Amino acid sequence: MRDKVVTAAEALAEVRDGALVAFNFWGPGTPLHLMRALQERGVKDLTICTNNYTLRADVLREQGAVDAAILLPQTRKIIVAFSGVQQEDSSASVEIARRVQEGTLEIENVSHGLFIERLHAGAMHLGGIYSPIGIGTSLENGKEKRVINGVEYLFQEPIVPDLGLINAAKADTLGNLVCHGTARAANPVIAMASRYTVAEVFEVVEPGGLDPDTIVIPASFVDRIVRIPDDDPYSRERRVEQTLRSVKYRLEKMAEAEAEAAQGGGA
Amino acid sequence: MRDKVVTAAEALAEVRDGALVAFNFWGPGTPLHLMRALQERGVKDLTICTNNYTLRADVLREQGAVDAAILLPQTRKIIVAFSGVQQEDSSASVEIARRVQEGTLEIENVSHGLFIERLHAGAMHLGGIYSPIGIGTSLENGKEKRVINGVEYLFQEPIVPDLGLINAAKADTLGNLVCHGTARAANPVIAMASRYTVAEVFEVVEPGGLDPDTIVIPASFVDRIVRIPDDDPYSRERRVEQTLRSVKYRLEKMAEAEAEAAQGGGA
Amino acid sequence: MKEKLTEELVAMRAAKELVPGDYCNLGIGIPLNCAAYAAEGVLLESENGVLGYGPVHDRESLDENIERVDWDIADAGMRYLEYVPGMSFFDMLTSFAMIRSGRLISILGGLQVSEKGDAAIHSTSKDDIASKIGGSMDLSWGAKRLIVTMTHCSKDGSPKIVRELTMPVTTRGRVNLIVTDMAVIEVTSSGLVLKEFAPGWTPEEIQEQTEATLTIAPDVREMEF
Amino acid sequence: MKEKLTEELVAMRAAKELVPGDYCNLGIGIPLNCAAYAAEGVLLESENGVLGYGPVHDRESLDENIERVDWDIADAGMRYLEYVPGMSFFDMLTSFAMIRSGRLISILGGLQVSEKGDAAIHSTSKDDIASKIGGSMDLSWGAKRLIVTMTHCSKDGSPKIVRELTMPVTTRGRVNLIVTDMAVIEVTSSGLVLKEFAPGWTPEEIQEQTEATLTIAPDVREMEF
Repeated sequence: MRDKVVTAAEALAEVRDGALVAFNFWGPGTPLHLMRALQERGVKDLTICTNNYTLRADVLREQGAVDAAILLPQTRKIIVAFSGVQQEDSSASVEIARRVQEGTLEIENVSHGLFIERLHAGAMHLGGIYSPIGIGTSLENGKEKRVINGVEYLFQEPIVPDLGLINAAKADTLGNLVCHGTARAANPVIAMASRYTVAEVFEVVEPGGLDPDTIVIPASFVDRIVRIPDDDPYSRERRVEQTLRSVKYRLEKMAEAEAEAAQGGGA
Repeated sequence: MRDKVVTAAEALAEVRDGALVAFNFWGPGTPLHLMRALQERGVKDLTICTNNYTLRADVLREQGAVDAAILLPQTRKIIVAFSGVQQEDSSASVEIARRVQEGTLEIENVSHGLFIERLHAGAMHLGGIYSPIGIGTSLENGKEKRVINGVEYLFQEPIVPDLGLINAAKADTLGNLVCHGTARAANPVIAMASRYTVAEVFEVVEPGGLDPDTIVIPASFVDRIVRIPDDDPYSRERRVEQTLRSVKYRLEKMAEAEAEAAQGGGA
Repeated sequence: MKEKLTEELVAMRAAKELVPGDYCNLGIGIPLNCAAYAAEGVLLESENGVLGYGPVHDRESLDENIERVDWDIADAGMRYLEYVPGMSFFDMLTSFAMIRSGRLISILGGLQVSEKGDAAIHSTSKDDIASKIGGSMDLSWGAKRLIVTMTHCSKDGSPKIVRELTMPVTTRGRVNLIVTDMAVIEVTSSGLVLKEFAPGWTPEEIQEQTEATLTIAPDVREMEF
Repeated sequence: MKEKLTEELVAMRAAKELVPGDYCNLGIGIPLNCAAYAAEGVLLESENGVLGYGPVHDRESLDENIERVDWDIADAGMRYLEYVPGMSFFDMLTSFAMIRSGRLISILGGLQVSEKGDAAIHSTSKDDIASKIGGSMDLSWGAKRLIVTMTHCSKDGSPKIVRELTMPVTTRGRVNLIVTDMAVIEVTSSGLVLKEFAPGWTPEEIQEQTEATLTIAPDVREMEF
């Protein structure tokens, strides 16, 4: 049987320019090792589809990310629900603003719910869905509107990524995956929707090493498994270290901000 | 905090005539205790939405079902992907055929995939979906057809059941559920799609008694929990006994059939 | 100038809307503070995929517990969560089915709310390049009840409760209750009704700082926490 | 009259299409028998929600093991499954995402197959009151490769490989390969190609029992198992 367990470079060897790449970007469960490998792979004109794209230069620097604007120079379009690109101290925000203005970067705003349901519609190979989200908002722009049983909906296209990069806690060698805590997020749906799915994991076990009742992503959705090397900047241990560093950094920032005593609400 | 753990009669006290009721009917994971309670509740003009409705009088009799045509007399419409109603020795098949012919029972055929994706569309509160399934078949009848990017799709309406009856292995008192084996099937999606979901379980534990990584159905989708009493015909132990009896019965039937040596293919 | 309520007090008042057995999602900003004041038996949800979360590590508890925190358990705003019995984890699809289901109360931070119950939550300007919608549109559309918490006025003193939104719309006609640092206001089909005023303020003074017209509830009273 | 192949042999031949690393769903009827002959490393799926299942309890093994069977582990046809390492369980939504994904090979039983690759799988008559679609339409639409196994002719001797279906359509233009008790036939854009014949039969004899026209492959040969 074909061995699914490979290195990140091997797993991404056939990714092409212009690919539609989806990943989960929400703290735990972010496939940082694979994102870095894709950056190193050097493909360009990517469309990135992600729940979040919080390119906070400050935090990322603290987390040891190779580049605060990871994948950005290789990207021509971003489909995203939340991106913190306007952090004042983020070099990425300046870069994004510049490229949007010069017309070399397109941003498609979605909601978190639209993001995940369009990917799921892709997984089911639907032609489209009518979603109630975004009626009366800027998300109506360019969308077909339809009233069904007295309620307004917007037509939404499914998303079928060429490449899905996911993170999970553990894999067996067949490709069955288990997740831990809130590291699940968009990973299961991205795995199901993508034409080609690569999973980075912290541990690989033999078949039978996972309780079949607890498997979150079955093997058939997973094309390649990359065990994150122990000396990798994104190994489990180093990720915890980086999180600690970044949390300590943020605690300091919060203390500073509290000192400034900003008053009032916000989104 | 409101106590979710009640008897089946209490859980179903407010079900009304004409309700749209969904349940999983696929061997393990079939909410037999709740189905019987609904029958006893005596509501009528139900629409039943189920993956399967295999009213095999022979098997059900062996399994100790109170009525081979469970819920059928109370039903005016069945949305179903597979129903074995043409078993020769099934009184239910005769009854279904008679009522369809006299126009008091409507059957809406779906595929298993359409069944589950229409329920899921209901869970997401969509207005409709375009599904590729059924193109060129009798399922086209009465459906809007649309070509999207060169592929034909049929418009499918979401299903939002008034009542979802589900089965799970274990609950905590908050309503978090875990499942075992193939008893999962349609239960999670029915729980998510229904306006009111009642879960029958074999065991109830305190909060903290379930590993949060292994919970299949989170508490907010579950309105009531019914612990199947140990002396119930559908208790875990009696279900296993009944399954054993029914399997032995089927083994005999298979042996007889093999003796008749029917040749050839089939669906 | 008279004192308005602190964020803590606004959060305390909003949290009083929750009763045991409720499910609730808390948006970033003031709503996050409600977690500390919600009654026992309220199950809190975060849209990245956790229900029934308990204490959120704040600055002090992180400092104290930093070696035993599970860094894989965080809320949508990447605040780390303590493990509590009865918690469950799930994926985003399940989370948004839950959010759309009408089973959760949403308490969200607001930038503007109109007298029709429209709300601007995610962005101050249509020229915003950043994507900031996040879960706000789903949470406000699907909520059993939508509560918006915010300061009554923006920093420059201009009213945030308005006749028509001037900021990008997050949701139309969905707001049920507004809790500010001056008042509790119900959104009804016949407009905004002032139900409670902050200690030290009169209904008239609150109207002065509100662009939309307020009807004074017959039983209007001082806010309690 | 010459002997046609047994169901076992048809299943053995169909199972040869599977190679390690393949994922495959087996329909009821002849396909179920393929489980016993599939190469190691083929992961079998059943649409109720299991991947990587192994031995199916048959009559003998049930008789022998009836006390230690896990009655919560069954396939779509309610055949009980032995626990094997690497198995996974999931819900129907995940299962049908998998089935639609083009990642599974489907081996389904057929009632009729047309020269265009249409297939009748679920019902013999449009007057059928019973719902019998089950997973057949999803499985045939979404398959990476659709293999139909069946007897070459029905019990009354009429051909089941036809120019146009007379039975209700399950799927249009999706069949890739037909394995019968007489032949292996590939469905191509230019029609049906006879690739293999059962031992003892000639291509001409197979054509006689086939309504649709067969092109004889240049490398046509006897079936092996």
